[in-house]
Amino acid sequence: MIRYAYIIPFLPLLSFFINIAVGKRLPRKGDWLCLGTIAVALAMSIGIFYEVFRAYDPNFRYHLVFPWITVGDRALLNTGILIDNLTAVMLLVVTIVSTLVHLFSIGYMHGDPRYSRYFAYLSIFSFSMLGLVLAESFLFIYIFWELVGLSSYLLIGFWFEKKSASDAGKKAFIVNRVGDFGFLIGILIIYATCGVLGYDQVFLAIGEGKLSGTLLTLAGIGVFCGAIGKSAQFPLHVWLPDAMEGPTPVSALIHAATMVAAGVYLVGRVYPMFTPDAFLFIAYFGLITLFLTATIALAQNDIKKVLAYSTCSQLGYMVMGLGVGGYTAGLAHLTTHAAFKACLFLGSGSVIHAVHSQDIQEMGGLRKKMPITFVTFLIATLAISGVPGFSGFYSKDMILGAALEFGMKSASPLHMIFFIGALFTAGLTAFYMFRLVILTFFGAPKDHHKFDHAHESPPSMWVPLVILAGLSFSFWYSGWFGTLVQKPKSVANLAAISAPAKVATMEHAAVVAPAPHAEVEKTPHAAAPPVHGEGHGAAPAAHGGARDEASHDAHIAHKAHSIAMYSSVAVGSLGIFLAFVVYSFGWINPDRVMKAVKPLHNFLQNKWYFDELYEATVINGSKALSRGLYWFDLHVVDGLVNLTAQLGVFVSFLVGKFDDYVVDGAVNGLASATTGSGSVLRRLQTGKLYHYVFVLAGGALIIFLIKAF
Amino acid sequence: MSGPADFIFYAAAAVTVGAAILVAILPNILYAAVALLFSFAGVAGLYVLLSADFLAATQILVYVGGIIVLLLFAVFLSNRISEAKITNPTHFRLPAAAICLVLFGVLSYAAVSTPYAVKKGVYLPTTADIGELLMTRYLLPFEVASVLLLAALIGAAFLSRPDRAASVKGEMEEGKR
Amino acid sequence: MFLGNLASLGYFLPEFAVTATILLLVVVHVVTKSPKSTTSGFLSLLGVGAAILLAGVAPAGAGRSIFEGMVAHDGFAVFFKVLTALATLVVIFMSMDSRDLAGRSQAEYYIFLLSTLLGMFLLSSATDIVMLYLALELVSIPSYLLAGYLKGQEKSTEAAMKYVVYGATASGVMIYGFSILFGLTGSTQIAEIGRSLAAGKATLPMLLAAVMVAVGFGYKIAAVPFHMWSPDVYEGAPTPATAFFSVGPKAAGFAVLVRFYYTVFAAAGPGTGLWSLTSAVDWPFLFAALSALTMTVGNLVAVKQNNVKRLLAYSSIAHAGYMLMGFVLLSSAGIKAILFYLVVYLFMNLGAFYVVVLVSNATLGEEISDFTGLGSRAPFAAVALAIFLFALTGIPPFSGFIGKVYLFAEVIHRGVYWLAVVAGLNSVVSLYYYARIVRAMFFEEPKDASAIPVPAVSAAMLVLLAAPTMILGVYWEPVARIAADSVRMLAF
Amino acid sequence: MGFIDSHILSFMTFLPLLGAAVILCAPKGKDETIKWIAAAASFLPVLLAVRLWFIYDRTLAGVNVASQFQFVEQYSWIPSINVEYFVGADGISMPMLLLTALLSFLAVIGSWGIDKKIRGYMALFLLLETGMMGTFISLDFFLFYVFWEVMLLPMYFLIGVWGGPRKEYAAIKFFLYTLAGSILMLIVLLALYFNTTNPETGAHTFNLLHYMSQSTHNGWLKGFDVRVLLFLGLFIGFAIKVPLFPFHTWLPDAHVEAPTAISVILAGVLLKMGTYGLMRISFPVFPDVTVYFALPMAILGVINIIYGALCAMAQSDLKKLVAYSSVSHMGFVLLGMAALTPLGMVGASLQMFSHGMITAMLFFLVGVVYDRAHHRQIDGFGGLGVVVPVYTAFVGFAFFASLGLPGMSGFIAEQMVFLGSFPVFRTLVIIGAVGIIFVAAFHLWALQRVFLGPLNPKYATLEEINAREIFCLAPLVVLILIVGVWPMPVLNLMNASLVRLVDLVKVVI
Amino acid sequence: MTLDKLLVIAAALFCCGLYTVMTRRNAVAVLMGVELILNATSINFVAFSFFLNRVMGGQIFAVFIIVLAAAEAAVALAIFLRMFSTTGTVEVDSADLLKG
Repeated sequence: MIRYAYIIPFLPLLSFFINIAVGKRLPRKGDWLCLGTIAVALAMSIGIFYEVFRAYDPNFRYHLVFPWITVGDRALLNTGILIDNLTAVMLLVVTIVSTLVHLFSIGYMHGDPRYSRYFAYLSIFSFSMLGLVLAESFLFIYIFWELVGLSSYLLIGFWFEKKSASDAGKKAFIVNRVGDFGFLIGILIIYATCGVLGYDQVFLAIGEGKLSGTLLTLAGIGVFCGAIGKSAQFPLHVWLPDAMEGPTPVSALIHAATMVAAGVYLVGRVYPMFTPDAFLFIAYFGLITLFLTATIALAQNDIKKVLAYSTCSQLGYMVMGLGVGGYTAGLAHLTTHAAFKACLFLGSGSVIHAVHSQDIQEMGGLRKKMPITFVTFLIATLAISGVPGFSGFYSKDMILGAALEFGMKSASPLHMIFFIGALFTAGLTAFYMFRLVILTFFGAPKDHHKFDHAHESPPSMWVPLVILAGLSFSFWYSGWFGTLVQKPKSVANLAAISAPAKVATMEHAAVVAPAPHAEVEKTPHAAAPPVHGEGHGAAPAAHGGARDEASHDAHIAHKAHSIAMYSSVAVGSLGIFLAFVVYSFGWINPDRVMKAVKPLHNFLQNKWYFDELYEATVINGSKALSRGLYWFDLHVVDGLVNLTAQLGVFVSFLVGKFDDYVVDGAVNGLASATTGSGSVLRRLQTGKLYHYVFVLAGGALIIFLIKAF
Repeated sequence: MSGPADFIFYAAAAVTVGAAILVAILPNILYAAVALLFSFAGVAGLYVLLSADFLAATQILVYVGGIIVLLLFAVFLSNRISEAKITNPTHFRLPAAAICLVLFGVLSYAAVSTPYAVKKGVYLPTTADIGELLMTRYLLPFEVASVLLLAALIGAAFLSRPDRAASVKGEMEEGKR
Repeated sequence: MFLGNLASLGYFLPEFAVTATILLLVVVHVVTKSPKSTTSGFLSLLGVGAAILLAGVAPAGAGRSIFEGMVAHDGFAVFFKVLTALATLVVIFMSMDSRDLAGRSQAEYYIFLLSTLLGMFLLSSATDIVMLYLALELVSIPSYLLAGYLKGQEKSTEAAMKYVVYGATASGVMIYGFSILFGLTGSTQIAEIGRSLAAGKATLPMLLAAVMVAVGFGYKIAAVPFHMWSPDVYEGAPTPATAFFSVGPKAAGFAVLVRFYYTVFAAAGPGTGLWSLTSAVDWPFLFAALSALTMTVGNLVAVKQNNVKRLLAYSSIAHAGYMLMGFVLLSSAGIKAILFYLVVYLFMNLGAFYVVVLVSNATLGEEISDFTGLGSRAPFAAVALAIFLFALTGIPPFSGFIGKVYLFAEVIHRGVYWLAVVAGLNSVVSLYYYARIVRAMFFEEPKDASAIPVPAVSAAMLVLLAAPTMILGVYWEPVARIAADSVRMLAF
Repeated sequence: MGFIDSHILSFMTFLPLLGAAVILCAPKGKDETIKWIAAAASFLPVLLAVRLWFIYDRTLAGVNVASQFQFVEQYSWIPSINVEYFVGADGISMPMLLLTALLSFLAVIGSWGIDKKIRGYMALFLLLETGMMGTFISLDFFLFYVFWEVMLLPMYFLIGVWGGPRKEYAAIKFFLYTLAGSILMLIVLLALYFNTTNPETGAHTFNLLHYMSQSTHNGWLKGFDVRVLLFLGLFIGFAIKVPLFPFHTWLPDAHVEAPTAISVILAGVLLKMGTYGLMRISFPVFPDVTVYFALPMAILGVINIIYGALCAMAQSDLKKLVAYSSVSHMGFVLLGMAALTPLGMVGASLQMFSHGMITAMLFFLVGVVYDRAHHRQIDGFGGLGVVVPVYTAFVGFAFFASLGLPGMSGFIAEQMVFLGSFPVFRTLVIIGAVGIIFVAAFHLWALQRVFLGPLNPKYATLEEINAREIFCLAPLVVLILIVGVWPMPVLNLMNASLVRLVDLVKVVI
Repeated sequence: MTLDKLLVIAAALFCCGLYTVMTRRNAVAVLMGVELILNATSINFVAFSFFLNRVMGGQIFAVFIIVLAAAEAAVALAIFLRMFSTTGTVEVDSADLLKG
């Protein structure tokens, strides 16, 4: 099965071409075609995963490489696919969610004038995403990177008659391009120094020290810039909320489960090349993002906006997790998040489908009307809030643990901020998610007209919900995931880097005992990975060097994780409780809280001050523009983007003028000078004979005098 | 040779140049024409001194007898006799004068400074020689000159012949322009 | 050595043909009752045609000096005789088409034309200053008359007046220079003069003479600063005459310029004919400067012109400047370039004027605005004119380009790069004003779209002129060889 | 077939000329016939090009070795000055030949709608094609120059007669600019002629290959500063054609005023001639100077990239936007060439090829909407996507291809240029890479203003793109995709030659 | 009486002639100037031929100068008269229809 893996991406591509060409004329406008191809892809992914799972080897690697561009006699660029455990998992995630979204869309998009084109777009997206997952080299992940950008552009702007929609699409693409610019620079640095772009080749070269020191850090940050753009990390997260202009299933698929996670996947994919400095950089951006966006999410009333910001926030978790060394944690959260966030979005989709509104202020009490949606939604919410037993708890807890561990081992106490921030945000998450649930499903309906028309969705829509909800329990993931997806050893040549020594040692400690050779050979088509080889070479030394320290670290890690678990459970439940207190039981009237605490905030740090005003602004949605985090978000960051855009336009305007008047002017000036001198000379031709004779005599004389003396 | 010849030479030179200057500056064109006459005569005198008897004769005949008369005719024809003053205004004097003076300086300096291979001039009749040369060596120019004179003759005749049709046509076109 | 007069007659057939035609015309003019008939035109056609044939067949051989050394009969002379005669032939056709001349007595016109032709024959072959002066006057005096031929028109008369005074003065200055040369060498044979000058040392009078002679020749080829007569004369004269002036006398002028300087001031011997008298006088720079000045002035002023005739007049000044490039180093290659350029120039310039004649016949005007929409009114003529104009600009695949290449090659070969650059910029400028006409013809819509009839004869002539202009741009080997040969026979 | 194969280049070059002659002789009022003749005359070269594709030997390098050129024809033309009719093909010219053949044919089809003076139009167009082909096959500098100039006249008339409102200005501006450039070229040509000799005969020569072997240079041409001057003269001549900042200002006017098909040719083929000339003549003849000027050239390239993109962003006229975008794209070519690395050089060449197709598509598409709406103001439209979905799809495709979307030829070319030149000019390439953001920005911006958003009621009944137009576009779409996914076939054409070229230049370091 | 004296005289004549040509407005007077120039030239020729061992070429040249002067004068005057009859004046600077 795995030897046919390269076929997987082409299935959706096929359906894309067919649907774009003749989709309209096909029965049912070709939706079955797209659904079928993706389903086949799903089947194959399951097969692959099964093989990988049976091998059960942390270092499982399957390579399929052949030259793509040959200049002169040597191949300069290769193409191919790389399958290891992470890939297998990602394949599974992408195909599952994609299939379910296809299914869901059949109901959701029913009757849309561009129905077939919608499915075609879904297919091209699936193609790009699968390609991105399977890609074997930096260049090809970049290629599919752009392609998912394209499909996201197409799907966000699917209802392009709405100016807001087309705006959002444009914004998404351009903001991503900004990130890709960094990505490109990173790739260029790598190629210029290593001369290759395949992951393993690059890691090998880096191991040989071809690329090291600050340049390596820069390359890592450059690559991470791509992730910033794609995974909507601060400061480029502004496009994601706008992207909600697209159809809701699209939001579920692209802007919650898969594409936005691609950034995280990228970081995980190239994990070994990051230097500690780069990691710190990554971690900080993750932290800022998860906190910032969570605070914003607190006060949104648009159901999809809330979910969008929560997505940003969760992505922040993953990025931070990876940044602080929680490789498994981050990727696990990616996986679990894909399931429950997709479930949430689809649930919101079915709600919107029912009440034809996205404003939670107009909902309420829907649990009676649409029980299945409610239950599934609730499960997913519990998952995201990190309630034990649900998938979210499993992964988020790991991240918190990693953060705490990092903080404890790190030299500077400042690094505890990762744990604290994350923990606090976990509470916020629980709070705003349950606020959402309560306002939507509990209490009394606020808009009876809408309420009366609400109804449960058709099976094609709730079946996916059920499946995804089912996947939101932790038992699916616990155990094997931690074993199969393990942190690869860093190949960065750390000699040149002045990083806290502890970080480095921590990374060494994290290396698991390399699997025996036999197993590696057993794995079908497995090329012994250089990373692994490195492990052979360096790991014993590392262990010999720091065995006792390793055990010490293990102890700390254990302690950290247990602390993290309890605290996160506590905070999570606190958040949930508060949500009920405020929005359900009505013990505390939110408005009264507002009034009560407003003076207090004047004595507190700006942040809280902004949070509250932000609440106010969302309630009557206009005053938001000038103050608070939202102010920060909307004006400073987005403003920066717009500003740069405007700057670009302005500069280009100037340049245009420059071109018209100066450059071109010079030419025309030359011309006019020519004609001008012409008219001057022409005036010499007076028509007066004696002038002519005079010129004759004078000319002769002058020539003579010049020559004679 | 001495005294008298030199005297004659200087006299002729003075007449030639003086008259030429008068031609250049005299305000009245008739007077200028007369001055030109004297200048030509002076040149003829110089020819005599240079033992160019035939030339001297031709000079008198053609210039004095022909060209001057032509000029005078032209003067009269090209001025309305009715208005008595037949003036000869000038303009553009200073630059012209400047150029001419410089030119004169250059020419005479070149003349004086150059070591020409001067021989002692001898006085012999030239008519026979010229006649012979014109019939032998310079036959072709002689013949060509005849063609040239023919063309000039026809031209002069053509131009002086009134051409009413054409002139009418011309005016018509002037009108159009 | 020199052939005697009688022995020479055999080598003088073209001249005889022309002279005979002139006399015949006189007779015809006297006897015929209708002076306006076109008989004289046809007669002169025959005469000139005969002259061309005779000039062509008369074997130049190694070149000999005939009529007691008055004129030379060599490839160079034959080349120019054929060239000028061809020009005259075309001009005769043009004149028979022209509306300017229609309704006037024809005979005199052709008499003047042919006398000029005779003068050009002699001018291009004269080897004795007496002969040279006569020939020059024989070219000039009938030209004055041609210029003033439109008796009724102020412009024509004024042109004639300016021409005669300017010409007389110029030739006067020139012969003054001759007199000095005569004084220095005591001979009227230019070969003699050259030899004894090479011996002598007197630079100052020699320089003086050279400059004064240059005035005379410069006036003939209308080189700055002796060009000022030409625009006025060109505009005033009847268009065919203008066309004639811009090619025939100019060519003859170049002929005599080259022959005279090459014989008198250049080292003897073919091929190596670089200036021998560079001792005190930097001839190359002098003529390079003249050439640059000439082409620049011509082009820049032409840019401003709205009258096509006047525009072409200035452009012909510019072309004289281009041709002077070949003269700068007085090398045989350069002279070859000049000869070649004269050939292509003959066709393209006469062609341009021919179309101007046709157009002004129809539109009674020669302003650029009169050419508006010619592309649709008379496509054939318009295309022909476009070809001629672009050839004049020097754009492949037209002959003008090849001519320019040879000229450029000469100066670049000798390392006078600045001149090449100046010339290059000049041709860009020239494109600008030539294109103005093209633009008027093709890009703009005419006020009245009535078609302009082009007589069959005229069309044929246009073809005959355009064909060489295009063919020589693609395959010019024969002409190049002829030019080369003509140069080689020059030194005798 | 053998005869045709051995003279295939001449056939490709002169068949159109033949067609032009036939057209001129065609009877009056037979416009349809004329169009068909033109189509045939331009389609035969396409067939020959296909033939060429199959019989071209990819292993021979050419560049400076006469024996390694293919389909060589060498006849003496003007013996007295050793001008030869010397043509041949190698990896540098092959892609351009194929491109020219294809685009010319499509352009003829694209100008089917011309109704004014069709006879002159088609004749001039075919003459133009002859000029272009000839330029790409010439190996004799004189021949090259003649063909180079031959293109000017048809172009001048095609713009001036069939152009837009400011056609006169645009036409003469184009003409003057280019002529100025070529005069410089002429001077350099003659200087080279007089300072090089044919090793066999010892006579001066116009043979480009002789110029490339230093041994044939005599006299001062060995002096470096002189070579610098000659190189600069030549470079300006070519730079005007490319066009490089600051010689580019003729381009927007010319493109905007020219009729659609002519803009296609202008941007698709003529612009390439500048860079082709650099590759064919400047680089191999003056290797040392090339290395000396590598950095300035790269800087110019980057300026073009950024400058063109910014200018494009400022435009309100769709066609002008496209025109400036090609300024930006040609910058990549120069950057890649200046790097003097195999990858960069090949990337540059591929960029020439791919930009030829992409920009042709863009101009075709602009022409399509212009034919219907009779204006090109970007803000004058809006929401067309609803009315003309197919057309919108094509435009979207072209725009994304132009902004370098993976899977299309433009992306590969740009990436190869970046990868090839980054090791040499790091900072420059980073600056240049900023261009990809601007490029994306102005393309999407324009796309949105014209096709997305609420429909402008004025165009509610806009006519959908018709079959003929699709026929023009489809081949390009296919090619762009193929090259974008699997570029090796095209790269194999160039590889050997360009690697040889790089070695040739590098050897002097 | 020496050669250089004669040459100087000729030069003076020449310059007078040139001056006349440049300053006179009456075309006829201008023609007089031309005649002066021609005379200056022929003086040169004759003088040279006298002093250079009696080379007759100079005198021949002078003869032709005279002849041509006559011819020229005839033509020129005819043109002037024609001009007078068309424009009513022979003033050279009133004739500036052609310029620029």
